[in-house]
Amino acid sequence: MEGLAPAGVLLLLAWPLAGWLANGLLGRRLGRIGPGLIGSAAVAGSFATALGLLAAYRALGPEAGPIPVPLGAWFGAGALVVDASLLVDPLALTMALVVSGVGFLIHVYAIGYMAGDPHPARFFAYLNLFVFAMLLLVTAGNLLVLFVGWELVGVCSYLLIGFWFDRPAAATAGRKAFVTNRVGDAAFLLGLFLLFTSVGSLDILKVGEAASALPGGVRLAAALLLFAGATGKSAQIPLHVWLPDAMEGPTPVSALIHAATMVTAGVFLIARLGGLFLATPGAMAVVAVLGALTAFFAATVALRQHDLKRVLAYSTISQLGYMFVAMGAFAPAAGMFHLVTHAFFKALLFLAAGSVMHAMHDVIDVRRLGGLARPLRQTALGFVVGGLALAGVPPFAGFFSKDLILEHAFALGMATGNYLPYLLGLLTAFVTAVYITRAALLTFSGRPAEPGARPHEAPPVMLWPMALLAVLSVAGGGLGARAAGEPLLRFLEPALPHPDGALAGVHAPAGPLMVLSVAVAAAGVALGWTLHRGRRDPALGALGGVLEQRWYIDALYEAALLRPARALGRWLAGPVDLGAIDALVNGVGRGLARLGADVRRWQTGYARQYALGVLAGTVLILVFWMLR
Amino acid sequence: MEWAVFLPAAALAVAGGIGVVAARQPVHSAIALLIVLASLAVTYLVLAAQFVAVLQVIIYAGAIVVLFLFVIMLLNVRSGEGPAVKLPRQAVAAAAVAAGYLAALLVAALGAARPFPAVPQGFGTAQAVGAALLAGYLLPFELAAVIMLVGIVAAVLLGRRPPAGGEGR
Amino acid sequence: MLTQLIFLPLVGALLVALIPRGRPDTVRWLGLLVSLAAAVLAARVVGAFDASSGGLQLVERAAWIPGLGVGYAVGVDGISLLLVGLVAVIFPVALLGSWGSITERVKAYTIAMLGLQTAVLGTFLSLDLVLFYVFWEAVLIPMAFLIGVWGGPNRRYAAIKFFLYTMAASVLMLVAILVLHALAAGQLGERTFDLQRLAEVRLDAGVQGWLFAAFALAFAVKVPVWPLHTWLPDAHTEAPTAGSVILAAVLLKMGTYGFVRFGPMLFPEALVAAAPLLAALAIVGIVYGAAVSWAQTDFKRLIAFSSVSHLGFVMLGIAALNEQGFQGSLLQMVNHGISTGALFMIVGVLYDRTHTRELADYGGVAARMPRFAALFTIVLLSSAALPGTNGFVGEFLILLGAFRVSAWWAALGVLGVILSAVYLLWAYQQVMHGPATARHPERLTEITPRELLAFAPLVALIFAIGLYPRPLLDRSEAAVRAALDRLERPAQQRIVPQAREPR
Amino acid sequence: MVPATAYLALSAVLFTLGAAGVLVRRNALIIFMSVELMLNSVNLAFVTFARQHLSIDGQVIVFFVLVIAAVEVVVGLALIVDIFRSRETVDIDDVDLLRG
Repeated sequence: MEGLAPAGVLLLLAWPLAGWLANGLLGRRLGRIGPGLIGSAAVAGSFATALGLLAAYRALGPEAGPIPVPLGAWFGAGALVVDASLLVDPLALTMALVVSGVGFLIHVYAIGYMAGDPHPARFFAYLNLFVFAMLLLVTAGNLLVLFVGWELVGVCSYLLIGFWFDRPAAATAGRKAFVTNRVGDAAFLLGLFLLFTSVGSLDILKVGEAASALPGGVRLAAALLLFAGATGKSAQIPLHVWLPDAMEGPTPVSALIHAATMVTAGVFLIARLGGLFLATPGAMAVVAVLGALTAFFAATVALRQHDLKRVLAYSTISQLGYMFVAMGAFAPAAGMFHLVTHAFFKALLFLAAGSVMHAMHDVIDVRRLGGLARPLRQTALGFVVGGLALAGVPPFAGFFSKDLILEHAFALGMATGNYLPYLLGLLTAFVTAVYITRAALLTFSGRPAEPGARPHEAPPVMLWPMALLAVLSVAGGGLGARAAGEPLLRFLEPALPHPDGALAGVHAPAGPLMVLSVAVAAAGVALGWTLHRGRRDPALGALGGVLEQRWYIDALYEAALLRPARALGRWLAGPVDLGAIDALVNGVGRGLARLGADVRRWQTGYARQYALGVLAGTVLILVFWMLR
Repeated sequence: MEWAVFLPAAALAVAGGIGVVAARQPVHSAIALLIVLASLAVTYLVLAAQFVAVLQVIIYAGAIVVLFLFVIMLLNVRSGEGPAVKLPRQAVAAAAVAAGYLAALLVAALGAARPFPAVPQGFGTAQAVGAALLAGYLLPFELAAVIMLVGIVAAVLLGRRPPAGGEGR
Repeated sequence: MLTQLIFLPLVGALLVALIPRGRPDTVRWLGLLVSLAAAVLAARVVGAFDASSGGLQLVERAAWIPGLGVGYAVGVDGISLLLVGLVAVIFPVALLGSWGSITERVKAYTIAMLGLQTAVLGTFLSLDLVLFYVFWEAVLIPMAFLIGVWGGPNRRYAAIKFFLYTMAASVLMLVAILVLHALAAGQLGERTFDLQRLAEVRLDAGVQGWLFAAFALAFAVKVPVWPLHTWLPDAHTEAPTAGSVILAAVLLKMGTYGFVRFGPMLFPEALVAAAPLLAALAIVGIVYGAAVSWAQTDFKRLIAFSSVSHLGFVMLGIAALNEQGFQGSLLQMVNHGISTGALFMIVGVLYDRTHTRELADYGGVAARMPRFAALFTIVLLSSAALPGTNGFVGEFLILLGAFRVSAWWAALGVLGVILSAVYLLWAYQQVMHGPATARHPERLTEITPRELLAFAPLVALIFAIGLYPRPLLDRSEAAVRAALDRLERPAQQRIVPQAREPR
Repeated sequence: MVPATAYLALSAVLFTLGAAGVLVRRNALIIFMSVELMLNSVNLAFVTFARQHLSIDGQVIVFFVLVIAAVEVVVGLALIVDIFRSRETVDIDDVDLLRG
């Protein structure tokens, strides 16, 4: 493995890069179907390589530890030396498998979904570039390399959200995503500066080792700055606003980038820098509480959205909140577990939603759908499986991972007295069950809202990926279920630092908590069924209005940030720049011109007068000389 | 003895100078200028500058004044001066400045009140001036020739009648 | 070798002048060949350069006006080497980029461009202050002509404003040079304008402050540092494409180069004392430029203000006075030259087709010009300092350098990172995205191979520097360290002011 | 023996007369003659100093002044003729195109 790692990791990255280049450069010459095949094959290559890496790594035994892959110095200045290095460890391998595996399925699905689009080469080029960037992000051995991947996935997200750029909404949504992410990235950068100046290196392993020795204030500041970066990428409060709008992109993009992989980068970051975060309880409390608030907030909003993809987008935000709760509860392994299962079932949900759009000619408003269970039997089945996993109904995958998080959140409460994350998490579980039941009922049950449409089931190339994801959404729980021996958790364990101090010995009562979660999920499904049976959709009064308006947060940002900033820009450009600064400059010029105009009058044009002046001057000079 | 030559010559020169400035007709001015030039030639003789005196007569009196006369005849202008409307106070101001100037120059001249030394043999002859001119001042001498050439070219160019209908120079 | 490099374009300009009238293509080809030959010479200079030394290399000296102590002295070090390389790349690109857009007075245009190249190279390579000043001012003449003759509708206003503003600011520098000369004559006992000799002169803090202020004013206007920037939008907006490219890519760097070259060498203590002020102005420039950029409706004005913002970063790095800051600034000078030069060429491509610079006159261009759209995206991301493109490394180093001085500097500077994404993407969306609302859709033909060829070196550099910036950083490292050594030394050897005699 | 002062005084008077002529007269021809007067007064001063210092250089200079005067008259008169052709006047106050 030691020898295999560099070649393997590079191969892992090379596949999608090659796919990107092939699609990007050859472009139109590849025809309609070629780009999809190339793109899918490239990701399949990555997945196979990742599997090979996994096998090789496991062959090393449990003592393998992280394997750095140095690629030489990237750049430096003075004391700063940035090494381009990658890192192979269980965390990276897990992420790589999820990214390439789920990515592959979604690529295949996209062949069918994008069959009618005139620019398949561009689409798959972007998608492959994204996979490359995401793999770079997860295998980075240096924080700056990670940041490269971090930014690059953001760009791909921007490009793909705005893929149909002739729609203003899509173009604007892409821009919003990029800019919002940039806000987080700015904080991320500051965090990197702080880490570098205090640790002296940006190597992930070195930072992890040195973190606990740092002064508390520095640790807290660095952790919070990096977490701010994570809130941008993972769409947590207060930087969550871009993700729902990102649904303007093609649905495979929503599934891959905005559900399964990219948005989990923030969670991954905290797990990656566990050495720093777990040594900083103050930051962890912020992470846990903000995650729980986001989870609850987004779930409530999802109750009253009418765009099916937006429901799923808010659901994603909410589930990401869970993952942050896990991180904040000093249980990164649980968070990673949920990350994996979520990747399965949320991708499935999105693909099912995409299948609905495909069948209904891009209609996605649930009020205009309905009765689709019959014509879209497989799709409906997939959606229900995904929904049950999301709702946390046993034995679907989501149940195990969510329950584990709640268990750890409860343990956090026992250790620190902070039960807020647990309570909000439990409440969210309930709300989640309600909204996903609503979405499923409104879409698939009852009679069609617009009977004229003739929906038809998706082609096999779209159905097979959904089928595989559905299987994973059921079986994925086995990765972390106690009954199955928690293989994923055990695999990850060596890569993640263990919580020390108060939390170490605390064990939550797993049995009763599990019963409670199941009961809550069941109650949620039941309530959802009651409320929305027969495609009814009660507006929930004033509260419903607030939820429909997303708690007015977007409007607040618009009014409190965007408009003032834009007005400030206009004010600076107009009254200040042209009106004051430039006017001052031109004023100086005009003053001199006026002076010139005054002096000009002396220039009468009469040669005799000039001669008189010359002579008078001569007299003056003569007199001056003689008197000296 | 010198005074006897200098005083009439100086008187004539000043009178001629006044004539140049005050005459109404350009022709009269030109005649007055001729008088000045001639009387100055006389003073040059007294100042041991025989060659310069000769040049003065030949070039100034012989060439330059004649040129003036030609132009006067060519243009056939009378005084060309109507009442001074454009610069009404010019004359007064000019008088004041000129008076100040003269005063300053005279004061300066008084400072040079020393008798002349004796003139050595051959000073101021054509030979002496020529030797100095062609030895120490050879380059300026040649440059003077170039300047004259330039002057001739300029005069020819300026004197040419504009081609009919063309945009001119 | 340096002398050949400097004067080769001028000789080329003379050759161009000999070409008979009515053969614009011959003129264009000769101009391009001359600039390519200069690039080859520059490459030889880079090859002969010894990166391990921080001193001035390949120095050539000759007497010029010995009576006044004015000499001809040129030399290169890591600081100027990068800029010479940039000049060598940008001029052929600009000439190629303006191949079809300049159709009138092609000969005069080519002569102006080549003359400009000589002046710019001379500015970066001079080691004698008088020589430097001559080149510095000589730059103005061809540039003013480029704006004033081949510019837009308001070109005369812009050209005159550019000329007067920058020249007025430089005059004080001349005064300071003369004062420095006089002081040096007293201390060294010889009349000299030689930079390396003058660097040995010890100035007390007060005099140093005044002289530095005079130099800094000239440099600050050129950069331009806020609030001395208002000539820039007008000049950029009215200049022809190649003029804007050169202006942004090279001319603005003369100011920042001046700070890096002369600050540590001649006025170390004054530079240290002024650093907080420079940083403050730089930060204001970063945020202000970005905010104003966002409010523009004219594409070229928008890019011009983005230059103000980007150059703010460069100034911030210089004001940090540490290795990361200086290295980042040097790299960012090159990066800004490439990225903003390319941005102006992007506008040029559009302008050549539709003859409008208003953002509102475009829309949905990406659908008609997909290859151009890809190009624009790359340039845009480079300008927004995306990792993997050239802009990132420079900005990262600058902000890190600033962070080491004060977390606040970096925190405020980082705002520029956010805002640059805001205005650039906004402009991109206005022009390229949305439904096809462009005013002259039929004129929006796909980018030609020749235009593509002009962009090729820039795009290659965007990725090359972004992925592997070490060749550049390694070459400037020793020079930067030498400059910083000069800043640290005088603090220990500070001259004690002469004690006043009690009266 | 006439002292140098006398010659210089004569020179000064002639120069002042010439200068006054330039300032007061408007006929370009007369102004030109006044200029000649001034040149001559300068020549007189040169010759006087040559005599005083027994330096032949003073006389050589006079030669050059003569040359320049001749050229100046030739060009100047050509200009006057030209102006007269286009404007029918030799009054220099009428020629004021350079007024600012």
